Amino acid sequence: MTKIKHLGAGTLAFSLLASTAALAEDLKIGMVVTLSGPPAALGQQIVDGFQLALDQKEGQLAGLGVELIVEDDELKPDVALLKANTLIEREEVDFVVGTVFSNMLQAIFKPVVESETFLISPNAGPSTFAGRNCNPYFFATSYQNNQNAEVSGLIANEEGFENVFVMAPNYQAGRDNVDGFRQTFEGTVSDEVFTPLGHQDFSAELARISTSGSDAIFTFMPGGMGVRLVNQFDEAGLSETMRFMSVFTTDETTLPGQKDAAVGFLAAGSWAPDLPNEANAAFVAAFEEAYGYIPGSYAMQAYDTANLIESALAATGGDMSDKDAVRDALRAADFTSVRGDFSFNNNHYPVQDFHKLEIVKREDGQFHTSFVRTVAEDYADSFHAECDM
Amino acid sequence: MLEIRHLSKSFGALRVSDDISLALGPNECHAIIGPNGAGKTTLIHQISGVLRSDAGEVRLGGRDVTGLTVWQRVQAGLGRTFQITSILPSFSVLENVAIAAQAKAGGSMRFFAPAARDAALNDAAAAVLTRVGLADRMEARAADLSHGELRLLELAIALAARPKVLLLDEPMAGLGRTESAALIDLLAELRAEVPMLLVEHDMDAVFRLADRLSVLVDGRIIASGPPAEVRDDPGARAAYLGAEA
Amino acid sequence: MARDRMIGAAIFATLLALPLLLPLVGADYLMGLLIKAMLLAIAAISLDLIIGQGGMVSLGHAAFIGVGAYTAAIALESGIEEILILLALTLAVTALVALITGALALRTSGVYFLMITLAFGQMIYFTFTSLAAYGGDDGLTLWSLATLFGSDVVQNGEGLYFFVLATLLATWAGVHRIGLSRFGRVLRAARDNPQRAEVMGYPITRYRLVAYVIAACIAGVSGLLMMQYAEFVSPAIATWQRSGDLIVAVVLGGLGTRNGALLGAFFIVLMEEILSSLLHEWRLIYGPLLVILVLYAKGGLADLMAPRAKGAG
Amino acid sequence: MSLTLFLILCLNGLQYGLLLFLIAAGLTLVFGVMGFINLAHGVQYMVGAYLIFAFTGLTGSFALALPLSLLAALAIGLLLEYAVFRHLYARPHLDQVLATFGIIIFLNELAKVLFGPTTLSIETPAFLSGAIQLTEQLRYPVYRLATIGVGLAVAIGLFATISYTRIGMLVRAGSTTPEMVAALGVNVTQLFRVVFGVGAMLAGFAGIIAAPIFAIEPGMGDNILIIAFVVIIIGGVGSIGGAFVAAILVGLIDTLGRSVATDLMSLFFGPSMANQVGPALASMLIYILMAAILVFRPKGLLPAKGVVA
Repeated sequence: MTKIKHLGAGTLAFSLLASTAALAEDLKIGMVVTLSGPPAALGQQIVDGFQLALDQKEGQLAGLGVELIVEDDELKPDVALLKANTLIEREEVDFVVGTVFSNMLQAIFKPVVESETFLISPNAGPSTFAGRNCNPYFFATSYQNNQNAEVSGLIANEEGFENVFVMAPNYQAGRDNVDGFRQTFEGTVSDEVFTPLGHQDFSAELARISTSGSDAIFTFMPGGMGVRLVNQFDEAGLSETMRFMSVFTTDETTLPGQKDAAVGFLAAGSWAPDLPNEANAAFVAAFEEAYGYIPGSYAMQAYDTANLIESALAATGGDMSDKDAVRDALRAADFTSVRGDFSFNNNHYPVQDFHKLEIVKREDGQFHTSFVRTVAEDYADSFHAECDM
Repeated sequence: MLEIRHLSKSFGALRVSDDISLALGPNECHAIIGPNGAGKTTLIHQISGVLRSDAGEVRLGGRDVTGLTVWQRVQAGLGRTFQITSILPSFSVLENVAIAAQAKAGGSMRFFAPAARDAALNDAAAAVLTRVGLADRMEARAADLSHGELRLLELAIALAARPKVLLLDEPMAGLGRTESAALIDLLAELRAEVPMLLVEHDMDAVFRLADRLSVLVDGRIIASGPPAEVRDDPGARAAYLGAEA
Repeated sequence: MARDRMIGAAIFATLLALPLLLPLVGADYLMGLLIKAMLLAIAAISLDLIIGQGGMVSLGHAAFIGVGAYTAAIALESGIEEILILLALTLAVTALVALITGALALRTSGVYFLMITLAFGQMIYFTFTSLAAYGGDDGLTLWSLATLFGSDVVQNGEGLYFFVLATLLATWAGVHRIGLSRFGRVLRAARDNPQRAEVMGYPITRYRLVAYVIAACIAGVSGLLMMQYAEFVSPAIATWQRSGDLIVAVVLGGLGTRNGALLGAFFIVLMEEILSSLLHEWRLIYGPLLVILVLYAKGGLADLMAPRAKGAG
Repeated sequence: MSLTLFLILCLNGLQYGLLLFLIAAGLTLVFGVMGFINLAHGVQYMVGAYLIFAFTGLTGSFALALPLSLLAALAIGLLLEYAVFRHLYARPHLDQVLATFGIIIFLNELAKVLFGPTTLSIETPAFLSGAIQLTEQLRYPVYRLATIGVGLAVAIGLFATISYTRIGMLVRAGSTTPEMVAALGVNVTQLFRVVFGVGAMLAGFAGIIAAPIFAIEPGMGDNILIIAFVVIIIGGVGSIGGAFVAAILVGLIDTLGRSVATDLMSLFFGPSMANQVGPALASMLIYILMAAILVFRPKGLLPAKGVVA
């Protein structure tokens, strides 16, 4: 059976003196995601996507009963670290799945990998751990942060944009995205603005954008920030004079708040709900059935993560004790990704296809990102050569 | 010992000290009398440095102390008492005096030796307390003392720093007849050791203790001289003594 | 007083004995919990020196924890690993920062002192968020930790535990001694009656400043140890809410009492752990609990356990 | 910096300043009149935002939800005063800090439990949802202009009340010499309660008008509370006029500072670095101002006359 348990609910701290072995499930998975503040919807999608996979397998992965412990990092590095430590030391989990944001991942990375617990990121893919600092206990099932932006640069070239205004929040993933875009974009970056993470009021930035004389804006504003930006962008009347392209800014977590304001905006990614393949159609249908909203890439990546863990445990026969064997099995990525082709590179980041996406309104009035065409095939990140795994 | 030249102080348009000058010789007791609001306490505050003067000069033993802060004047030898008792209520009586003695002895930036067991300080404090007649109340908490005892403690704290000049701001305030008499005896004894500037309403005390007497009215000294002389001064009588009589 | 001392002795005896018992029941995490409580206690005791003994209510004390942690972290990143050198650096930097901010802050008193220390605390906090090279808002993971004479005993587990315990004991005893010393009683005299203390001949601002700097240095040391324990620093260590937590510990335990800050800090850490394991929304209980303690337990926890010896350190 | 940008920044700064004033007004009176440090005042701002969210959801109309929210904010303020705060007036500041800190912890968590940890938002009311063409490319939302207007109106109303009514006179007298007010036979407890209730309602009102612009989330009052304290210290404790001047000053300095500091820093560093240092410096500006005021003009810019705090 599966139960989602919040931080130690029901167990008194000191009762831990007495071993909890009797209560232990076969497999303990700890999850650290952001469930508070503007980007809370992202974390919720990850929880839902992972849970869907578990539910479909009746709470078992490779025959092992799963106890999933979900922790909210509140988008604060110190809280993330505290929660991760609790998972490792108090709960003694077998896997840590997390995080949504790269800066949270950086905070929890050391204690998790040093305790030789496998850390699988269902979303954050900072450059930090893709190159020299790659780690045998770390896997990312999502992407490397720069990649989506690199692909965006390619799309900008195709669209013929000459001057692009670039804006991102000031943290690791924001910087990665800006670097990625600059790497492939051949035109001029007219201005580069970094906002605080969690920024709400974009009126000053919009004034700056309006006078920059750019053809388009490229941005990365996940969660609530994206909702605010797109609505204020539209309200300020800028949609009429320039194009809007982004990553993780107009997606299934933010579109319910952006609605028509975002239709026609461009995006780049490794997946869309209407990506044509059989496994994906089944996943999206099941997800909508279970949770009543269209899944975004976060849910998809979490769903894949659960399937990845199952494939690895199936290969080792449920044995967690031989870490090398578990690692080899994870590396094999012997599962059916709803993205289609999926494999791990030497740095444990994915090699996958990237596509041009566009925001559309579905017949039932809901909004989602829609697959236009594939821009880069079997696309690997640019840091893996520095990793000597 | 103490010399005050042309001391002035105004609060807005109100001139509370107006060009006050007076001098205090060795072993002399100089009393200042005047009606309420005449500026007596203000003058004490100015001399002790609690209030900054607008103009004028304070000299102690020939040294100009006008620019010094309160604590520097105390260190220079200017002791004072307060009209409204000001002590350390949560400390013991002995400690109140020992802390004052410690300021004189120095070494207050010592962080480790327990001060309560410092024999030198305690002995000095005990001697002063014996002198003022509080020997049997040394272990009491200061907050638990009676009013009369508090006035004595106030004096003991001032004495513990072994001042060169003592400024006494109505030491008899609120005391009963017998308590006053005892305190007057004590001050008469002390006068031989330390010159004092005495602000007092109690005329018995003033005429018993004072070598010189100044009458302060509306921030100005209107008469000054030996007590008998001032008593007969018509201006002073009219302004002050007459009103009392 | 004797009972006071016994309670202190009992706490330290327990802390000394626990690591010997813990491996038997296998709870590493409990040891971590105790380290956290001890680190908070060190900072709280230092704050008690200025609030309890000095009467200066600072709402920016956590900033000094931050200064200590960041000084040590930056030194570590530049290759200085010996903990005793780090300690010296931490003390020097926190003392300097405290000397400058304290000299300005002590021109005010009462509520204004509270606000100006808050202002300086926030300035220091925002300085940390701007240290882009050391992680900015995101904080910094420390891949190498401090060593003691080249050995890694103080990096985790029992070694770190005993190192922190020794620091706590030294802090507790040291602050207590300061309270009883010549310096300490001048400080308390200035708290009780600043004008009187000045007319006794004491430059009280100077004494307060010295106390402020000492307290900051101790907080800085706790910051260094927090960094060593968490293997991570972020500006969150210096938020005003953290300063608030410290005040809670000090007041809850009992102001200016020998064991107050110690009890308060342990109470907070353990209460948080117990409540949070009982109920995810534990703050719903914790908040009202604080209010009730303020309204009904005026002398703090130390008062509940031993009658308060007024005015004594 | 272009003129458009400057204009927008000034408007934003003014708007932020007026929000701050609404919060600081109650805080400075409560602090000035009762000598009571109420850390939980910022929570009223959060309460206002959640109330408008809840009532808009229930009634489907912002116009209807507004009076309901104001009344509820007042009721909650009075309830807190009755249940907790009145027991604290005679207590040392430290006890007040501690108890009100406890209230913050409780209400923040309660908001999280009742409404979830997610950030919530409400739509701008339909009748204020348009935008004004500011330049050829840029429009500025009407709602923001409306909040400036409303904020100014409340400020003027408050000022008139304090200056020309009997209760205003009592409040002014109370903030300088509370003993005298008591001696006049005024029911001081009652006066405190009125001041407290109005203060809580004003902070709630700030939360209400901020709700459509900023995010509604647990803990949203914590930082604005600290800024409100900065405002009342700069303005002078107990002084409504001081709070107004200081609030506008802080609003403008903070908003302009964030933009200018970043531009200034980018002369020296790259954009990413400038964006680390710039906002940090900008966030510090108001604290630097407060510290300077405390050191050089401890009573604030426009002190309430005769305040001895």
